[in-house]
Amino acid sequence: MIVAGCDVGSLTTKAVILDNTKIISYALIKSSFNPDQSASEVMEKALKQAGLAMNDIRLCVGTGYGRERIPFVKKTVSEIACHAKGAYWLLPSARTIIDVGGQDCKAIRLDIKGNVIKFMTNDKCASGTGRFLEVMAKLLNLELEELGKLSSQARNAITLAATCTAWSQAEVIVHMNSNTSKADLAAGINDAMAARVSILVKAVALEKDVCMTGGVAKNIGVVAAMEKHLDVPIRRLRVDPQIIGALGAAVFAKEKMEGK
Amino acid sequence: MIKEMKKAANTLENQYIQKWKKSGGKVVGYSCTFIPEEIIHAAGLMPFRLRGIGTMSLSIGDSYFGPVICSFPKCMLQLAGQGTYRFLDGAIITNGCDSMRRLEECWRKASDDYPGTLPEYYEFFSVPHKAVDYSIAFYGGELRNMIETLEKHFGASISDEALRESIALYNEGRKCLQKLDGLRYSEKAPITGEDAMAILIAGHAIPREEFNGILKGIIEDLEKTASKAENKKRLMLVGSASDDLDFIRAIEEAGAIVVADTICFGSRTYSNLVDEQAAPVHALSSHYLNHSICPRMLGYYKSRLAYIMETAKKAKVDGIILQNVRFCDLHGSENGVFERDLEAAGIPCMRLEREYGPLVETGRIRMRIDAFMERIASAEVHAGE
Amino acid sequence: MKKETREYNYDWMIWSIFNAGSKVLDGTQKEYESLKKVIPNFRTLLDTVLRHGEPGVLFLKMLLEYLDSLVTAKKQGKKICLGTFVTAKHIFHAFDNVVPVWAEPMTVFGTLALRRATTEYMDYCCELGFTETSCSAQRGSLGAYLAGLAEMPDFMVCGAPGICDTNANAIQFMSSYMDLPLFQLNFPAKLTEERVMDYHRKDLRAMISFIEDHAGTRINEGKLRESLEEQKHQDELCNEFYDLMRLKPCPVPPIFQLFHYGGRLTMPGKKSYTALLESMLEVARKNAAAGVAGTSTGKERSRLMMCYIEHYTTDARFWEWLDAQEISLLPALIFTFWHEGANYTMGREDETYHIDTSNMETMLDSLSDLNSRMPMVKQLRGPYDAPHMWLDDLLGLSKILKPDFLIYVGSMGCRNSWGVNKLVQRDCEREGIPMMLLFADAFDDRVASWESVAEKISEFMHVRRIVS
Amino acid sequence: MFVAGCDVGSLSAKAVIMKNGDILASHVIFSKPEPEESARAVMSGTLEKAGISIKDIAHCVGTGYGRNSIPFANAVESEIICHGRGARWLIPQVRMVIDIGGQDAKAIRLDDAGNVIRFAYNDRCASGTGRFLEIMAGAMGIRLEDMGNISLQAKNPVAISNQCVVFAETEIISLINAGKDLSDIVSGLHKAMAHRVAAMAKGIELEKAITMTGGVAKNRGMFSALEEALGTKIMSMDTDPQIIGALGAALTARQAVN
Repeated sequence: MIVAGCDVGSLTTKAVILDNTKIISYALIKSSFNPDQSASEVMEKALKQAGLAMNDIRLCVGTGYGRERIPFVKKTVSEIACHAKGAYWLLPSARTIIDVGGQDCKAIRLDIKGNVIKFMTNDKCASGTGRFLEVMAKLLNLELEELGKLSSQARNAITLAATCTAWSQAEVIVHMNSNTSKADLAAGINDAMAARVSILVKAVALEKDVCMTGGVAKNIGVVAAMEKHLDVPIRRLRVDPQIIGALGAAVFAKEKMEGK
Repeated sequence: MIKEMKKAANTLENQYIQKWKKSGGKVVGYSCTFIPEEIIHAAGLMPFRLRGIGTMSLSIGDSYFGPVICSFPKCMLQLAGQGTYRFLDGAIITNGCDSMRRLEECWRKASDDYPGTLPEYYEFFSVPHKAVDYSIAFYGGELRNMIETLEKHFGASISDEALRESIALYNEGRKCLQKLDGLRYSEKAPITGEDAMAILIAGHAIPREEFNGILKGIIEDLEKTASKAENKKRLMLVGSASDDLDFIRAIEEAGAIVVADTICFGSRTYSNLVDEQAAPVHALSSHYLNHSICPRMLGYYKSRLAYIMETAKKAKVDGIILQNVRFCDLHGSENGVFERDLEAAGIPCMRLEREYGPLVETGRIRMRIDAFMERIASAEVHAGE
Repeated sequence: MKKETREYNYDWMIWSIFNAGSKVLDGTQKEYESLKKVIPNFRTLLDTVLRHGEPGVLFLKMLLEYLDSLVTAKKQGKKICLGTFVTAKHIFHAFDNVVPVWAEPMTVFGTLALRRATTEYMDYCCELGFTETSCSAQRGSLGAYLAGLAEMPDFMVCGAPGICDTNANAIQFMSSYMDLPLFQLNFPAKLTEERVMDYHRKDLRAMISFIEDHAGTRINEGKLRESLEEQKHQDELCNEFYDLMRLKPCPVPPIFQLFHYGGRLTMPGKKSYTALLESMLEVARKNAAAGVAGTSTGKERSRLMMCYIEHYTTDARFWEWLDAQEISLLPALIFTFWHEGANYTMGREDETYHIDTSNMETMLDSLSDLNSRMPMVKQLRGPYDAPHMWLDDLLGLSKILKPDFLIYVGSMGCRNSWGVNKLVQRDCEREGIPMMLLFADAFDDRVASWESVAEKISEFMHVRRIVS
Repeated sequence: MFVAGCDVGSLSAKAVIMKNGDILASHVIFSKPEPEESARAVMSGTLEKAGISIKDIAHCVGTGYGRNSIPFANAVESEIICHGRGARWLIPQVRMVIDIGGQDAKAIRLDDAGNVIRFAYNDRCASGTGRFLEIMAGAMGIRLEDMGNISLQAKNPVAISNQCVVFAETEIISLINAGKDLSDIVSGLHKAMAHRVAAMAKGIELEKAITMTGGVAKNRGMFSALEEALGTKIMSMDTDPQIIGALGAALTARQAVN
């Protein structure tokens, strides 16, 4: 039985096509200003890869900020539930899921059945979001991945508050002017990021296993720093962490069809 | 009639105030629930609870207040500076909290730059943070000063008799509001949280005689109204001052109904009655200090927790939203402990920090509320298994 | 909180630093050098403090005495009472079996001594649901208590209600979270009114019976008298200290301000604090006689007065920087205690306290007056421009000590000062005193690093032509 | 005799060369990753326009965030002073300068002698900086320099309450999703930002004669939004407002040699 999930976020849109227990294809595109269009586009892409047509999809569940505007879905579920579902489907031992996307940041606690029993999201400002790292990487003239890798070479990491992105930016510039090494800057940035996210995670009373979803999960510097702050290993997922929301939506679709 | 209330709640200088002013009545604004409306009323004045709705920018608010201040008083200052509060004949500011207490200076100073925006009668009164015999006596002294200044400025005389009558009138209103709560708590709650909140807010913005009348009518209608709670999740609202109807609508649009609250514009003001036998000033002083569930009263966590638990039980709520306006540490951090203890008691909670003022963050808040509803739902499914 | 952080008891960690440092007086420089190898992290702080010779050592010894009593309290079967810095300490010193610990000074010690300051403890508070927007002055040490990484208090008192919500709220959070008994001293918005003073006095007596109930002992009149008599003497010493600071150049080294109120807020009425005061006065008198400033070079390029608190950055770099810049530091608002005879109280005698030790009642009344004039308690209780309040004191102090400029620094949690500091600035500027608002956190370098703070101060001094 | 000023900011770098009291040439480039690169690039661009070589420059003063990494600067001066000095040289009667740069916004008050008597930065948050507009332009897929004209077509500007750069971005995306008119959104952005900046300026008390410097001053929508928020006219200058910092630096250089 073939089902799909579509996650229309504010920055990226993703789709996953699922055949029972197998991900047959997935796609990720930058969101356009028109959610229905982004959704259709990403879906086509995923269908093309799988060599399928829309009517092969038994059910498609939508999630993300634009979920209400997706033309081809009959059911929508919140991102929080979807990230939980997707991660749990990949890693049934997962009890705490940390999702750090471009625009916000969630810590989710699951029970043994994979139901959400608690969650926290960043209400304040952009503190602890992917955007924070993007801006910093741009400032240091680094790729996001490099920013992550550099951490390990730090000798004397700077301390930074990952609160206001632009405010921190001014801070980093001061350090740049005093010729602090890029590694020390990067380490400080990643650690500040990890510290902020950890507060959210601890607030939901973290439980093993812990895994991370969303783009920032690709930044090894942050992941390593998180492991230090949380004092637990963070389990890697076997698929692109950015599509977990869409995957979760697809799993919801599957369960719906199976009458769960 | 609820429509009327909504209109009154959504406009600062509402139709009732205009009528009151036309008939030569005077209006005195006050900043927080610790000011006994009874005293202002006994002087023949109309008490009006200061608010910050409809603020489109903080260009004035931010030029006097610092950056780390709650946006509620900032919005009030913005409106004051804009002249929106010119209809006030007086204003009383208290040290309800530190953001609010500084509104006193900021408004006063802003009026140097925006002439004519400060009411002629403008006073600051400090409210104790504890309820013991000597603090109640002290607050009684503050209230006597308030009476004196009001009498002096408005040429009124506030006799004990007048105070007794006002107390009786406000108690009558409190009884009605308690009745309204009873209806909201019932299985077949006949009124949405948004409408109920509109009524509560209007209560601070309409002459009390008139309000009591309207309220009685509304309650009669509601007793005949069909349930508005059909297959909706029943939620309770706890935390910072909120007179923001859009916020409650956002919650209810997600398939919930708000059936109870402990917030400042809500049930905080009428959960108990003022003693009508005791000496009026003392009765007021002890009522307002003893029966507040505001965290600015320090060291009363347990009784506040008990009150929430009891209300949650009465109202049969499925979950509680613990919200606070950013920089409101008093509510924000108490919500942290509430969450721990309420979850332990098996009540699902969601903490939410937000800005006061025009609610454009609907998307963000909606996402959380949806997830919270899903959580409650799945929890119930499993309780069923 | 990282694993390694969880391995240390906060109080003991601070204790070991001061313990190591204070041994120097008894040893040789060589011993000190070898000793520093054992405690590499704190080298800079110790050098900074000990560079000032005897006063530095006495400062450490005094704090060590304070910390000793804290870390040994439980062993001796004593009760620990956690409170806020603005509460009169003499009361607690007058109990045989109560050891007081003060949230803010404990935070300051950590901020000055630890490489990453107390940031992890601060964040730990937020993990438990305490708002990150609340004051870092309490969050620092509170984190250690909430994590069970310090000598745990048996009960709490809070002296901030009516003065500072965020401070009071921190103590309330801890008492709610850990279910500890709490007593609050509450302050109305006025100072000298009879009914206000009466309220203070009733409140203070209620606090004492609260302590007696939880300590199981009565307050010791002899000890109280002793401590107040000593306080009288210390106040006289302070009066001379203030007079010396009027001189241009100011003969008092910048960091002496920290020594002075550090002692006044932790060990008032104790001999070790008297010794520190005398030793500081010795230095100041010498400088005054020689007509040189208290800075290392003996020069004074300008005079700075902090109009709220000072900046507690790691390794005490704030005072070091001032010294290097040849900037004399004048007492901050936090620095005025309003004992009779102090030069800044002239013509304002009704705002001072007088110590009368003739009997228990007079002592308690004196204590009540003293306590209601503590830093912040006096100035921040009412509208900033009302009599006896923030602006009054700031301008009064400025008139006497003649600062070239003022700096406000506080914490991101300080609603009460951020609510009006733009107005204070406006009024001071109108009086012709340049004042800068520092957007930084005195206890949390992450908000603005010391480097950028220093840069901002230099820019201000340059642009406003405070130094050519 | 030639003097130069070089202003290396976080978004753009500018340089001005003066010849006995007149602006000979000026140049603006987008900042390069390394401030030093930016400085060299912008200066060589300016020298080219002026038709002279670096050796001909008697004195060069650097300013801006990257001022300490300008290899050829003989001295550095604070941005505050440079913007004040530059603006006053162009408009002698000016008493208040509002500079909106990439990294921060500043309000500067001058006395009759042109000395800075008060100044303030935007606190806490990036809203009210050039970076804010840059990111928003990115979110809307339009060019920073087009924002001004777009906003002028607004019919009913939307209210944008969020002061956090990143959240405002989300807010804008949802506004676009909701089918709001682009010009209304942009103009709403300008209003929001203008109010932040106005609050900062009012914080140090407004002067009568106000002018605006920095790249954002070229944004006509922002310019009029700020006038509205301040409730007073802003004097516009015939010289490119983006180079005023560099101009002030050049004037400082001139003082140094005279």
